[in-house]
Amino acid sequence: MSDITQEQVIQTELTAAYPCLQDKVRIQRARRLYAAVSKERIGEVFAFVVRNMDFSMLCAITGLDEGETLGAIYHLARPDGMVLNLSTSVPKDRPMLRSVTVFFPAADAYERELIDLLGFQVEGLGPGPRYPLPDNWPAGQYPLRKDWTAPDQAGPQREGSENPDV
Amino acid sequence: MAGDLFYILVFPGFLFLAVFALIADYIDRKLHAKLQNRIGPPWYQPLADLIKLAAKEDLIPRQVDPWLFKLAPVFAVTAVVTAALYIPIWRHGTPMSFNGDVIVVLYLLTIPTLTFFLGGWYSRSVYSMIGAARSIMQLFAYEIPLFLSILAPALLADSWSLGGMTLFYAHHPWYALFNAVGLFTALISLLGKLERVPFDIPEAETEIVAGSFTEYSGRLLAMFRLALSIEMIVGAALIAAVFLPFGLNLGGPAAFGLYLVKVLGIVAVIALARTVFARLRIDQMINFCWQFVAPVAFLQVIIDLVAKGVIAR
Amino acid sequence: MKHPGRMVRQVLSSMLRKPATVRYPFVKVTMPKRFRGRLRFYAERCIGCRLCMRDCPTDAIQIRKIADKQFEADIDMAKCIYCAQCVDSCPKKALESTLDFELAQLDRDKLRQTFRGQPPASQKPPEDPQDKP
Amino acid sequence: MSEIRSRNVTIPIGPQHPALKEPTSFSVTLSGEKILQVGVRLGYNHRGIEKACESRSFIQSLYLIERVCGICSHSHSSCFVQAVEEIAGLQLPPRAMYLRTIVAELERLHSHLLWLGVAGHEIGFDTLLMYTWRDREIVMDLLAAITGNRVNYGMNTFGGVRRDISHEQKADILKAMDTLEERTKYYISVATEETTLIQRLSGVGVLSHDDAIRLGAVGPTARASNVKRDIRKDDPYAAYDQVPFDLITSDCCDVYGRTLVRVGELMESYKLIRHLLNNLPDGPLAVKAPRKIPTGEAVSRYEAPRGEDVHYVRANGSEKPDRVKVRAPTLANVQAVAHMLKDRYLADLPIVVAAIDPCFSCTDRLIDLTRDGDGRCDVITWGQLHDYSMRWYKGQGMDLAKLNNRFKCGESS
Repeated sequence: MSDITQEQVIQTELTAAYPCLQDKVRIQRARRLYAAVSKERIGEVFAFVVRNMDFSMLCAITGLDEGETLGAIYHLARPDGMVLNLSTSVPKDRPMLRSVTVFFPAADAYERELIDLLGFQVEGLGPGPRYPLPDNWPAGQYPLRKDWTAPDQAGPQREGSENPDV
Repeated sequence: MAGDLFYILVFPGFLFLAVFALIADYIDRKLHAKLQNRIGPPWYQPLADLIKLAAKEDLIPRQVDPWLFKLAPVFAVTAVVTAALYIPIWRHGTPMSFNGDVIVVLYLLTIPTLTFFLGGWYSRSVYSMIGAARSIMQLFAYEIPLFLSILAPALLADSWSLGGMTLFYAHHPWYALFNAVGLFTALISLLGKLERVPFDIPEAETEIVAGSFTEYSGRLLAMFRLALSIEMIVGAALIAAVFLPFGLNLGGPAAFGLYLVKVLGIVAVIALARTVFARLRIDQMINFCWQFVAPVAFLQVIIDLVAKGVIAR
Repeated sequence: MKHPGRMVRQVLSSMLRKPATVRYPFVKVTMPKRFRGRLRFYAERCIGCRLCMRDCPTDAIQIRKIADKQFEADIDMAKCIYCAQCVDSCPKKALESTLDFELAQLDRDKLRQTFRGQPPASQKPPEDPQDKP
Repeated sequence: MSEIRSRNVTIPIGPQHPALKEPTSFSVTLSGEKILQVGVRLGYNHRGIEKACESRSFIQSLYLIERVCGICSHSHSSCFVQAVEEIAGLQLPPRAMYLRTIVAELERLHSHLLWLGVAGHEIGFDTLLMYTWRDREIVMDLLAAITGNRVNYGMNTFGGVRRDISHEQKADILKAMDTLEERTKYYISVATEETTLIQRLSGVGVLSHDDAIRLGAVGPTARASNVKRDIRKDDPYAAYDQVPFDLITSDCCDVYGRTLVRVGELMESYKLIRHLLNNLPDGPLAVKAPRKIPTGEAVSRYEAPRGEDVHYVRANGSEKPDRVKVRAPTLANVQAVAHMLKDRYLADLPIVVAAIDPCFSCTDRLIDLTRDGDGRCDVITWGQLHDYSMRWYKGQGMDLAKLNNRFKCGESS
């Protein structure tokens, strides 16, 4: 019994509850687990690990541009230091995620970041100010996508006094 | 006539007060810095600040009534300078003294706060409006204790003029000791009046930028600043005259020197107070004033009444 | 015990202490030995490997070949973030951090320095006569 | 109803406001002095660091990441370096681990002392600010002597650290720890005995234990609500699994508790630094790191002075990172602020906001690169401002143009 680590316990528990995760739960090092979940199952797996496995803290949500798809990684942590990274992929033409703010109100900021920077759509996210881009940011411009480059890096003009009535 | 003009405009009127206020301001700031283990400003800093502000553009917000906006600081300066004319400096009383001038001085010292309120309220800026509302709220908290603690010695002296009061205490110096409690409450109230830490709530910069003065700039702001500096020495001089009425018998330069020492001493106490306290919240300030300062000031009135009864017998 | 004015004794004792602040522009301060200030380039040591250019996070260094085995460096102090990675990257120690931190200029162009080869006797950077301590 | 509503005012605290040292925006709806509602708008400081990292090599990114935050620069750079080292499979020499931890704790010292001063300033107690910042200079000088700079230390490199601590420096640090410990004891006595201070801190910004967990608070904010959450204990990195120290918590759940936790942590840090210095192992400072980092991903957690810092790095085998994600502690705590401010006084806002030790430049990281649609901009340039002032003074009868020619500055765009 003693040679089974806590990480392996989590791995076993996850694959037992969700056979589809067989071979998809990876232990990278002590306290670091990675699991790739399909976009159909991510909701229930997320709810399961939060409710039944004591992953009581959402460290962050990372959005990724994976070429054809957009990826999201939920970094969940337990009080004993275990970190479970649940990743999922959604197609770029319909990048829909369900909001996790019902579990973690603080996820609000992370999800708005996904919306602003990568163009995700998050279902179930309440109204609120956008974050982190300015309100006049042009629609359809997602800076963290790989094919995005800044349109005009010159910035506001600095020289001269062509505006006499300031 | 020329003598009166000299009295009003030069000494001990506006010019003297302005210079003395700048010096007191410097001492306040330098002392504050020294107490905080800093070097502090050079001697000309208050003057330099004043000149800098006076040289700047006056910006008047578009929606405000420009007359009221401009007059508020003028009234503030006028009121404090007028108040100073009744405060004895080197002899008992002043040419302007009359019986009841202590009431006039107290009321004149209230006017700056009212101008802060008007200037702030009509600035049409949320910060100014909150600052203005706080100024008035605070006024109700410190004004009663201040009046009580200044009028109690007057009761004992049986005179409603500052000259009469100082004369009485000059003849009975030991009676001034009865008023020790009042000195304490008057100082606390003065801190409130001057909007100094711990009662700088109306201009708490971390909450409401500069309170009433948020929209003020240039000469108008300079005038408000000057009014506050003059109010500090006038308030200190009033307290000195009422509670520390010693040395006026000496007359002439000696009495004048003592006056400077007393006023600057009180300024030093104010500087110390703003060094060692944190700013209170408006509710805490009002509670403190009503639950502690006002009753203690009232106690002073009772002490003086009893003392008077004992003396009369 | 709770009481107001807990710091009175401390602040009064400060009256007798030397102030902690310094009158900076009038009284100069010196930086510790390891300080990463203005860069200095020794042209005669440079072999032109351009590792510094490659590692510089802000493209503040340009190394140019002017003749055979002779190089000059353009360093833009306005771009430099003083991380001194170039100093670490250089295999020949041709770059060095100095203790000079007073770099403010009204003119941005004055922050651009070109270091050319100098006779090894005087290892001083050329130009910028005004703001060396 | 409309009568009541019209009495409420909404005041903007920020983006530029004396209480905030960095731009962020709180729109506060007030009824008198009472706060009814707080809206938080972040993003004013977004500088695009995550995107910028993707076009830079790892070593260049390191210095960029270090500049995510001024105060916790070592935290961010360590967190990033750890992630990259995990991907590259680098084993750090023990001395490097210890040195990294020492700088981390020194950084915690100066950050907490800074906080104490800022907290004092927010409640109008500038004397506390002056004294704590004076003492903080001791730490700043130590850091400058060890690493070569007061902020943005540049201590870390992939596979180790760049600077060593000499024998004299060790003695200096130990001496400074004694001085600072004595000073901190004094601040503890001030914090627990000065009435005006306690009045402003106690019972303000209450965050209950359950709310702290629910809202995901981190760092001292969580620990002051008695949540035992500290990455140094939970998920030890660097040398933290080899040194003894206590987890400081408080059950006050308010700003006063947060103050006690921070000064308590200062005392722990002195202990930690002494232990680390006295047990400093010998050996090299760094192992050689490859330029190209092999394909892989890593999540790195780090207990910054303000709370948990999380970095996610993905490498694709090239010299440049594929994705860098930074989650600064303030982003986790800022949710709690709006909660803590409900039904409090306006006067409490600055200290409640300050009590999470916010760092908005950590939190946001992108600048507005585009101009407004029509290309117009309302930026007054230096030149325009200069011309305007010349005209204004001329209107006042003063011609400063001659005088000013000497100062006129050439501008490059």
